[in-house]
Amino acid sequence: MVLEMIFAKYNYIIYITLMTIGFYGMIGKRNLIKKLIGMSIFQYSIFLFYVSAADVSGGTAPILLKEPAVYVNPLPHVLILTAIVVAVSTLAVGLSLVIRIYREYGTLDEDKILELSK
Amino acid sequence: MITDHLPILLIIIGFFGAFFTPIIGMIRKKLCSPWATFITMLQFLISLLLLYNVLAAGNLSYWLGGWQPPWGIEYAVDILNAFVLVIVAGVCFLVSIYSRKSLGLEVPGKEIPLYTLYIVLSTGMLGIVITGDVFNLYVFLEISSLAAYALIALGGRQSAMASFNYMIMGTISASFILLGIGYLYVMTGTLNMADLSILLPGIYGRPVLLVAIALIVVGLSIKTALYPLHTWLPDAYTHAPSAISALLAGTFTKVGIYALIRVMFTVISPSYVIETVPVMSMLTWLAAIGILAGSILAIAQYDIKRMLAYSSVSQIGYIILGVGLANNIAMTGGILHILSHSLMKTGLFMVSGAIIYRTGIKNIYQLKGMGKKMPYTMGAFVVGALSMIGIPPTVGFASKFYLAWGALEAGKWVFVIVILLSSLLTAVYFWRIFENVYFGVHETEEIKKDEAPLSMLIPIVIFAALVFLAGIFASIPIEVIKIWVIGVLP
Amino acid sequence: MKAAPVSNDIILRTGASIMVPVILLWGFYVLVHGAIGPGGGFQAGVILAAGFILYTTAFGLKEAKKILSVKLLMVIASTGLFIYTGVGVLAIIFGGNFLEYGVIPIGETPAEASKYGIEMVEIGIGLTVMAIMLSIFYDIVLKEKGG
Amino acid sequence: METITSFSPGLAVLVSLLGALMILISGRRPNIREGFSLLAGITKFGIVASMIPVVMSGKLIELRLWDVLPGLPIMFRVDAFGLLFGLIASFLWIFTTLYSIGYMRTLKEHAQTRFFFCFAIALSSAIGIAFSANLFTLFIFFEILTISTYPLVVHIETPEAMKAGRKYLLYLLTSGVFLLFSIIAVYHYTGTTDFAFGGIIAGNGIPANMVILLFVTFMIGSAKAAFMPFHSWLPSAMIAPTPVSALLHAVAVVKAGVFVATRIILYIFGIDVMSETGLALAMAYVVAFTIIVASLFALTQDNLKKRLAYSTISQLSYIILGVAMLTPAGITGGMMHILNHAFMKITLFFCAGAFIVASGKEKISEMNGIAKQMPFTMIAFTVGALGMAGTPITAGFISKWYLLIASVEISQIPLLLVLLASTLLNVAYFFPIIINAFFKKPERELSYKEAPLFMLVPLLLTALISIIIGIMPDEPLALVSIAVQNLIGGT
Repeated sequence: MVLEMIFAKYNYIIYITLMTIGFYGMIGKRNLIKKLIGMSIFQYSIFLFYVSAADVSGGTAPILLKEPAVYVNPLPHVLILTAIVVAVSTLAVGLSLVIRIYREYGTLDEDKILELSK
Repeated sequence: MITDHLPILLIIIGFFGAFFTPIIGMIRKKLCSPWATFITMLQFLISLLLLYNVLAAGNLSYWLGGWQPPWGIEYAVDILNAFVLVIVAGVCFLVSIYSRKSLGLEVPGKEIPLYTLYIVLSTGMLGIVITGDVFNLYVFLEISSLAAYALIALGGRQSAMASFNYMIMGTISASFILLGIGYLYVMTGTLNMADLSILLPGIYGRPVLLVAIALIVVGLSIKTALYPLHTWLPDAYTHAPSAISALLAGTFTKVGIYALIRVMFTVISPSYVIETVPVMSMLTWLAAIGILAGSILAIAQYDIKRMLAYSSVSQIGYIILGVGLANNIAMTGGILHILSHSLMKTGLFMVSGAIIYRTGIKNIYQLKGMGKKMPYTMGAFVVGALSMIGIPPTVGFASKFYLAWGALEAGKWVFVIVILLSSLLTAVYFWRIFENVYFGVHETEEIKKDEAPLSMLIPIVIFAALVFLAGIFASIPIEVIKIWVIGVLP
Repeated sequence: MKAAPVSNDIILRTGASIMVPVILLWGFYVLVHGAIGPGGGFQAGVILAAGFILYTTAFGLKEAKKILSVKLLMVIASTGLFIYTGVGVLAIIFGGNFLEYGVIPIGETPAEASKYGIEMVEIGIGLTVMAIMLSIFYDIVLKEKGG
Repeated sequence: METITSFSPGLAVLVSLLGALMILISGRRPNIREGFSLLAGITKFGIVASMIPVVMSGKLIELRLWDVLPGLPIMFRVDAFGLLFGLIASFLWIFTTLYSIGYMRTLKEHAQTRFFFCFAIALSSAIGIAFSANLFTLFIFFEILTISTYPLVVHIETPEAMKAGRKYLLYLLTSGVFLLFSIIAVYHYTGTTDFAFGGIIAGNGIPANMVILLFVTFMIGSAKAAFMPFHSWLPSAMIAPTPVSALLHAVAVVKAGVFVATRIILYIFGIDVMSETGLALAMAYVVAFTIIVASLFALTQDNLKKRLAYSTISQLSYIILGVAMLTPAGITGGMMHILNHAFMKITLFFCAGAFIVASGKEKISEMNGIAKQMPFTMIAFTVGALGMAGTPITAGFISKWYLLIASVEISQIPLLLVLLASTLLNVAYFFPIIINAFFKKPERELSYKEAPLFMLVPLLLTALISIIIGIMPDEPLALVSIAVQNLIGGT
């Protein structure tokens, strides 16, 4: 029963697992780059959720065909495209911040940075 | 004819202006700042026109690409939007005048990225406010946040770290909001706010909706720096360039609060978030704790910008308290406090920037004699601070009056006490500055008058004057807000 | 500042010189198929940028900047956005709403006008995305080199 | 009741605001600056006085300005009681201005522009309080008064003064918060904040314990009246320059507090509610306690200004006591005492200031034999002190007489005893000063003369007036009796 549910909703399980990993990376890791990696995992887990939610079983890519067919919902994909762009930009900003921080303090360890900035 | 397109023009002009800035900058770097002023001025004028149109002719709706909502993206303007638009655009406009000298000193030689981002930030915030589509709201939220991270990072040595922490928090918040929106979409199949508000009552029983609400509320609480999710704010405001602190303090958190109001009271019906699920009463308690904690933490600070930042935490609590009490009086007070806090906090941050510009002093105990050195600037500071304390006839008094009355109306005595007690705490941390600025210097030698440059002074004085005028004629904004509030919470 | 190190790896260089044109061509393909198929400005922009990034990694920043300088990127980004808003505003001028391509008299039918309109917009987006991606890349590379 | 609309009350407030502005502008030229100060004072008194005939004929003057908050306008309404207070404050401002000019110049005080500026603002708000038609307007001016007097209190800017200033603010801002709360609550329950002759609390279905709570918060809110236990800011505030103590802490600020307390008791709660709930009597006993204890405190003070401050605390409570007795005689006595105490106490403070300026002495123990050097000042002081004790032919007698009658009328013998005891205490703490000054020989030869004319003339005049009121109290009594009639007949 439980197993069945896990298999039926495996996409949720995956995205939540990824989300937790990402969240841990953002909060738990002290290295700024690892934080950024965590951030990306966190964001992409949500994108996975969107995309998997759009799936229609047996559906095909939403390209107009001659004969009628079942399409998956294209809207979430479009939305996530935008979200990916946002995520990439965030990552870019994050990375350039990390570079600046590294040049300022010579380290990427958060604790050390906090100590140095006192 | 062109007036029909005002909602989209507001945004187009912004993005056009932003991406034209580098080209302007290639001609002459000095032109960037007047360009930003020009663009934000246009946006401000459009916002005023929008408010006028909404008041005269009722709500506006603009369909992007001519697609009828819920299929297309809709820009919907009602009184609440228009009111917040005017505040945001107005603050952006005035700060841009101020920023020329201030940023010229604090961030020299970086005009091009600076003003590009400035316009992006202002446009992003206006976009959040004007859009009638939840996903669009997310996109604009991220656009403006990205610009904000970058702008904050332009500040001093520690700004990069402050910006990084803000980015981590901001991303968590945005992701939560995205997830919440995703749940709403999965449940209803629409992203249009008006459409959602029709479809959501059909699924009020389902627990998934609770998850969605929880995610969105938490996400927006981080964005608005609601205590205890405020941790990013003090660092960010302290280390950002002064003009940027002024801009962010005046607008950015307010936009988050606007989004909260919009989602809670327009998309989801008020009765659901008030009665069925006690989201609002939870928010009020957090807000009340935030009001006190923010004030007390502000008392503990000696860096003037950090003190103002903590005071923001407290003041944001006021707004959310007003919203959370969710009767029409408190709500009016809360929305009015968006206006008053924008006016006074922007003014105060601008003053702190002017002091830094002239003297480089950040420590409030070193401000001795500043009242003689910069009389007009400090006069504006006094007006702003008195308004923060809630002394009549400033605008801070008007909103506090409504908030306290609203709390009384709701029968929540605790909050009445919190609101009133906090004004005393506010008095404590501002009075320290008054004492230092105005008193205890007459024995030392004559202090030379050294006012801030006019381009900084004029916006500062305008803000002080607005604090005062909006306080004396507070019934005008209140009447405007009330029309909207009574429509939502009869 | 010392010059950006140039990879001398012959495999990378040869591979790149074969791959880059293909990648760019594919990018353009994706760009112009946005209206009727899966494709469009974002993807195309990223693909195009990836092509240039590959070029930069193989031949060095200096060479890359000869082709696409930072200033030029700024102009491209601005132009791309200008095309986007321009088409949108054009729709307003012809009496529609923003981005309501159907009203622009460029095709026989509104649907065809729509198609061309979308293509224009996609090209604008593509250019902007490419320029921005590339300038982010440049920026990060520059910062790493301490420039 | 007939009301007429006129700009006079608004003008009266505006005049000193304009005056303040002119003072600020002409700050570099002392003569012009003080000219403006004086001009504003005289104009203001003229405007206020011009309203006397109208009010005496039983009409009210009303001026509704704009709505600050929807339904809460800035509104002035001049009735007999308000006019009385307005007259006192604006009349004495002229004297105080003259006196301050002498005081500040002789002592070569710093920041005189700030001093005159804040003074004008404070006066403006005092008049605003006097003429307010509703609690909301009153509160606005009340807070402005608090803020604008702060720079006056800390004028000398020593650490001690700053500390006193903090205490001053702590008390007055806190009380402001309480007042604000009460106003909001009243507005919430009754939908209005207008003063009405019968009170506005009655008949709104407010729960009884809520009425009591409101009364308590209101009274804390009028802590400017300095009744115990909210009095301790007043002696601390004596660190201010003497003209400030004289006008503000004997007339404007504390009287504003008393005025507000009276307004609240009579015009918000109303006589009926006050007597039904027994709040009036409770209040009467609180202030009776204040009268006695403050007098005892006064006995122990060696600093003349502090002794006068405690005397003020005690005397102010007379006013509230009279009002709280709720009989026509009591109210008449209370209101009359606002007038009488103003003249007597300002005389005493003027004298204290004259001592400081002429001899530099603040302590009572150092004033032996001072009368020989400063005979006029000392005579004026004696007049004031006699008035305080309620000696006949001085102003103090009139009010005390009414108060005694009232206490007999409501057959509260303890209150009667308190009044009598207080008279004795007054004698006890004032007469040693006078006796020592006249008859005791100073330890050393004294070498100073009378204070400058700018100071001497005002203090003699106020002393004279307080005697004139004592002999011919008809005019002010007529004004007060209109106020009382309105109250009693209005219910």
